[in-house]
Amino acid sequence: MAATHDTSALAGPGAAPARRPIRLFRNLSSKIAALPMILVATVIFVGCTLWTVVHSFTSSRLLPRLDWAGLDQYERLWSTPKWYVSIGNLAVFGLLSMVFTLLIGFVLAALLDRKVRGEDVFRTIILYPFALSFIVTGLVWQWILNPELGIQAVVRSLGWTGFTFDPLYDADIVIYGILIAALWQGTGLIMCIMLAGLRGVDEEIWKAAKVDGIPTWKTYTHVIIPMMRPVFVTSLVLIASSIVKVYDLVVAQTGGGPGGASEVPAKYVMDAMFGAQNLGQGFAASTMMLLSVAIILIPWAYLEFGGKKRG
Amino acid sequence: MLVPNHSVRIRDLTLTFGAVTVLEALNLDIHEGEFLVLLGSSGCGKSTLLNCIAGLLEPTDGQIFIKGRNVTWLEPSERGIGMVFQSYALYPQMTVRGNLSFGLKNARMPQAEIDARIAKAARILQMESLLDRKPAALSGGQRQRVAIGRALVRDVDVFLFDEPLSNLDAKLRADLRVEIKRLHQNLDNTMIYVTHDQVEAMTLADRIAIMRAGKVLQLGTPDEIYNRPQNKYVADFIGSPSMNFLDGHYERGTFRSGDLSISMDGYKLAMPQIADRPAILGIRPEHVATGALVAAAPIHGEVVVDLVEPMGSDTLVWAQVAGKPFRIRMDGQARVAPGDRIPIGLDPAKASLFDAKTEERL
Amino acid sequence: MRLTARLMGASALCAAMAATSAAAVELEVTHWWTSGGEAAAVAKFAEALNATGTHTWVDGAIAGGGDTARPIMISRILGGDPMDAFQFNHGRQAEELIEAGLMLDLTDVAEANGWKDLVNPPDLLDACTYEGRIYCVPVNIHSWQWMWLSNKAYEDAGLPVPTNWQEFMDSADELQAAGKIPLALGGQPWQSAGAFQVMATAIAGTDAWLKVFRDKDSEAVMGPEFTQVFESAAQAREFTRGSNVQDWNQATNLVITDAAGGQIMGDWAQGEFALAGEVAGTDYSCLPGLGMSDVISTGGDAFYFPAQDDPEVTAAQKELAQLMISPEVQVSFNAAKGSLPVRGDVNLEAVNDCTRKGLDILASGNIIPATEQLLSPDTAQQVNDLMTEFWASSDMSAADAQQRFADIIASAD
Amino acid sequence: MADPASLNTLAALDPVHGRTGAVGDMAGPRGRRPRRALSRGNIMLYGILLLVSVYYLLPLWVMVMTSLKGMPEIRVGNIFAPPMEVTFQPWVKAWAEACTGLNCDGLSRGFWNSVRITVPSVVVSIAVASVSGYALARWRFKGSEAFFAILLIGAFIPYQVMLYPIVILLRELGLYGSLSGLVLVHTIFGMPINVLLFRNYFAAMPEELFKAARVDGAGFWRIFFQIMMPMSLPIFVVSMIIQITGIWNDFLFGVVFTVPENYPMTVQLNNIVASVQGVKEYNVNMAATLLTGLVPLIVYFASGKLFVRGIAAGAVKG
Repeated sequence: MAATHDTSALAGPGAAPARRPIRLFRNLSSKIAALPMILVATVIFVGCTLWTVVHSFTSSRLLPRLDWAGLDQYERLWSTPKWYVSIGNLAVFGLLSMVFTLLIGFVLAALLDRKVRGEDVFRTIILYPFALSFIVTGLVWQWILNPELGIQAVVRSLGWTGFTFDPLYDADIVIYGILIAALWQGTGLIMCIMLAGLRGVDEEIWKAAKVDGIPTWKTYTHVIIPMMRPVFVTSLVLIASSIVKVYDLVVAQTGGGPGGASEVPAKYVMDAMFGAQNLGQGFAASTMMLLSVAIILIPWAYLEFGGKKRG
Repeated sequence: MLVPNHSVRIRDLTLTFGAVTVLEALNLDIHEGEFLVLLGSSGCGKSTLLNCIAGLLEPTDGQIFIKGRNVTWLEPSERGIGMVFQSYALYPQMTVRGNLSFGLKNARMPQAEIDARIAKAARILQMESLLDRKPAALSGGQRQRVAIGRALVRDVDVFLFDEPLSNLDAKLRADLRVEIKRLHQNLDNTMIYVTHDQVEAMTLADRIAIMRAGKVLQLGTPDEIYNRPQNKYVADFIGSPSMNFLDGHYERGTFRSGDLSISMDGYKLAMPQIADRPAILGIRPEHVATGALVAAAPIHGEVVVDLVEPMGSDTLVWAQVAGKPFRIRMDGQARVAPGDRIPIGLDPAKASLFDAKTEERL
Repeated sequence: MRLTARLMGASALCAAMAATSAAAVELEVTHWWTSGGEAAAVAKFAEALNATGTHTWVDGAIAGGGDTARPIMISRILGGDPMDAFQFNHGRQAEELIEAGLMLDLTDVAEANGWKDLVNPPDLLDACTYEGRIYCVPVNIHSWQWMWLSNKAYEDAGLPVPTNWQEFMDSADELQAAGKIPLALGGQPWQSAGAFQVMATAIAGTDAWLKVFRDKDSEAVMGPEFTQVFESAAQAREFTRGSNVQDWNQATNLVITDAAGGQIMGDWAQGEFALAGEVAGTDYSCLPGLGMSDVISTGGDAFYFPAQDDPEVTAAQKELAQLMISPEVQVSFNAAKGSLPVRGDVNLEAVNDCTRKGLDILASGNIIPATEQLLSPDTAQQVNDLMTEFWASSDMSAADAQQRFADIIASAD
Repeated sequence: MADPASLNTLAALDPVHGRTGAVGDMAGPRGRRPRRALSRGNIMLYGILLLVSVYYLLPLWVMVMTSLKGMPEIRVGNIFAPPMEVTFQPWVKAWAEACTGLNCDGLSRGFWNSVRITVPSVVVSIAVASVSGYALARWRFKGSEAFFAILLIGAFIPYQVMLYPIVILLRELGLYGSLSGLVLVHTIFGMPINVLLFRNYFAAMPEELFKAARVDGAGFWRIFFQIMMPMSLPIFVVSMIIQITGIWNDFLFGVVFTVPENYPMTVQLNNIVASVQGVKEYNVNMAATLLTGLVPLIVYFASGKLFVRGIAAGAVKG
């Protein structure tokens, strides 16, 4: 067992590589296969983001041009009342839609997980709105919530003449009118994910909890939900990404009204870019949006993907 | 200067994940036709080492030779190895035949040759009737047999086993263990076998490498490992019930612990001359002489029984020596009760003495 | 066709197709004229082009107005695969496209056909002119300064049809009590802004209006004339409650169906009345300048023609441009659209009451430029935002709105 | 389907199970015991589910009912009432007659365009995303996770913001205005979510299977096609559904990256819905909406349980 450290001598002539292969070419198939993803991540997402950020410091109007304007667009942005309304709405809408989507999604999943007869039917009913676009969703709910046509009119025609329910035409509650539609469209998918998560919970856990005499609701809050962390993370990413991008729904449902009360940042960006033909302003607003997303996401992404390197 | 009788050589193998060192400059030589067991508790790096040999993990540093060939950067399939996994890892969508032929087809072997090899492997493993079933239709034992067959058909130089029996129940495990041993006897291939089960290790191995924290603590035959453990960890790890340890002092041929003093005459020191120092004396429960055998032992004493664990084939007796619990393995038919005073005998030649600080064998 | 041809990846095929079509060119025209009257008007262009027998009109209608259509148009132009013609408000919107050399220079067509002499008022052509070259063809004159009233609604309430803004406001309470919405107003921001600036011309007068919108004089905004405009608007907004519609023509439809008393809307609204078979004077009344001042603005729509490589396409584009401004097409198009022709030399015997009033004012030269010629889209958007907020909610006082408007005008470029 | 009257039998048929029953049931003795047929918990459970179903079905109900009514009835009646006189005219009109600008052939002209756009876009985007997810899950290389993190953050960018840079990029690549350009755009924007799903799915598959295949001499592609793919039907179904829904419903890219004769159905839908000709023809709008949504809806209903199974593996583990 006298270890000869004469390793080069051990390798016979013509034997396979004794030298470490060049780093770049190792795992080559994988790198080639991932090339589209790498290009999308770098060229499209990073590249286009940089492009946007750069142009936010210009006075680009109809066409993107590099006419430097310093921080003008940002000063303008932060002195525009509509922008404040937009971010205020996004905060309220975002928080409520996150809380309610998770809550409703989870509760519905928990209900369906209780060995419900006709689960397939219920699940399909809850999920189908996801197949419809935001534009369609906005349109239908605009109609149902229209005081002259929808719920208010029907309730009034039943005799409750004093009944008022016109969220889309009341500036104070319009954002809730949009929330109703957003929840209708989005909870199905989250419910499905939650249901899948619940199905992944070991039956033994339930038995153990039952043996220990823990009430059902407490089992959910103290045992099941903590176990479903990855499910909640995935759900949150999905919900949050659609909240930040919410635009079509608002346009279809209220067009930002009444009186600009349901403006959202994505709509501010579109209005600035294509309505006001002030691309620079739109890019400044979207840079602010990206910045806040990055501030929230990068620490998370670091924790989620940076920490564990085990392959 | 090829060294033909070395099947697998590992030189300074190091593997780190970020700041964590999983394998540390590890050296290991495995003989041609040898059955080597990598033994250790979970996280000791034994599976990692096996994966490195298989080429499934790339080492940070160091080299691996199989049959004299530097395979450090070769693909797993180019190394002449076959591997059997704990979870069987059978391809669920393929039949048994499909599973067996997958690797051969990848190597572009002619169909006739594939058929012949499958037939041979099926005969050896007695699974001719299973060839057209899907894995889902097989029992755990049958699945593992297919998994072994998959390595077998490829006619490899080295078999790698990664805890292949851990998912099976006790009875099946014992059966399959014998089968693997028989397989090794018949095939005479080099086999490297990872397990945390010392019974598997002792029964199967030509040599055992005990690993801990990415290092090989001791490499030796089961007999060496059992009788002359290189350090306290190995001594403690091997043997069930585990070895008794007495803390004390070694002074000029005598071990003292409290008012106990044991003359170490007959103990073969690892080094001829050692200085006095704090030491630990290890005595296996089965090496404590009781009953009629006491008289033959060089050292005699008497203990009071605390607790008795009858196990059928033998009886484990708990007592106190030098103020610490002390296990004694007696014959299954021995009739003792707590409170009994029983005579015991010790043989220093069968004991192990360790440095208290380094815990290395003295 | 174009897409499928590329799909096959056979450039030879493309060439072959171009060869067989020879002078016949398919002209793709993008516009956002999809409402009833508008679509009928566009059809006149298409018919005229198809009637040439060589070229074909490929219709690229994108509903949803300029905000929806504009990114599509700009993308196509930026992407180097532009449509052959597209609708744009002329004025300051297209300047950058011209500067970037993306637009077809129509000067030779314009000179050959004497556009300069026949376009009336001339500032319509000026708006198409950039550094002495002509880049677009104006197709119609639209004026904002109109109020449309439902005769039947007032009849139902037992009220006389108002003849000016003051009378309208005075009788609005009673009309409301009779269950009618006095003033129909859609939710789209530009409608609020439009109604406001129409009120400004009528109430504050042309001079004050020009000071604000043309000269960007923020002190004029704070002057007594505009104070009056804001106060009147604050009153008027209370009379819009109940018109829960978004689109302008839905609001017009409230007047057509006699659910609302009136609507401040440009002359394009007349196309909707016509489509509904209503007759000016008997079914509905119109008040140019809100009946207070006989002034109308002369905005309008224009078509631009992106520069193309293929000389045959360019020739066809120029042919279409000339066609659009030709007398016959001008008459048929504007009759359907409810707007006025851009040339003074066409015979308009057949026009109705309201159009006649407009023509008379136009002839008298009592005209002001359209706001889109004066304000950049950016400023216009800010005004829209302010006005929609102001009109929608009683929370914002007239004075607050006035102050914010002054700020916008002060910073306008 | 599950009306209250039938709950009785349903509950009786339900196998006794440890996880059923309401809070009160939990204190009961272990093991099997007969369950009350109509327990308080069950009434509540099905009551809530039925109520929830009403909320989710209401818009569909309104859409279907309205699409079957004539305009006079819509003007007077309430939107929730079933039609007094069923007419399929709105459907006919939406499909074949509705005008947008000069073209009065309804949605029909866009349908095949949508198919022609959706099929290659779905195929290519799933192919790319699945391979990328597989590389990320099983063949990590230095920086692969960083690229993935960027991709995920990209999911938060409103894509209208990226419209012009992408237009410019495609122009430089010479792909602008071609179907391949549009396919590329759909592939790009479908990437974050689909790569996430595939990555999680492949990561959750037994690692030893992958190792065994490598020992058997299979490389990157062979393992993907012969080992991974046959085991991945559920996640392919999920990804397919998400992509079909997204691409079929897309308006912006469909209109920006094509020419009129290739406009997808959503452009016609937008034109029918957003261009009001005096009175809004709600019945035609609803019929058009339903017709446009039909393809994704059918895919949903057809995929059924596979969706949940796929989601379970793609989103839950990770």
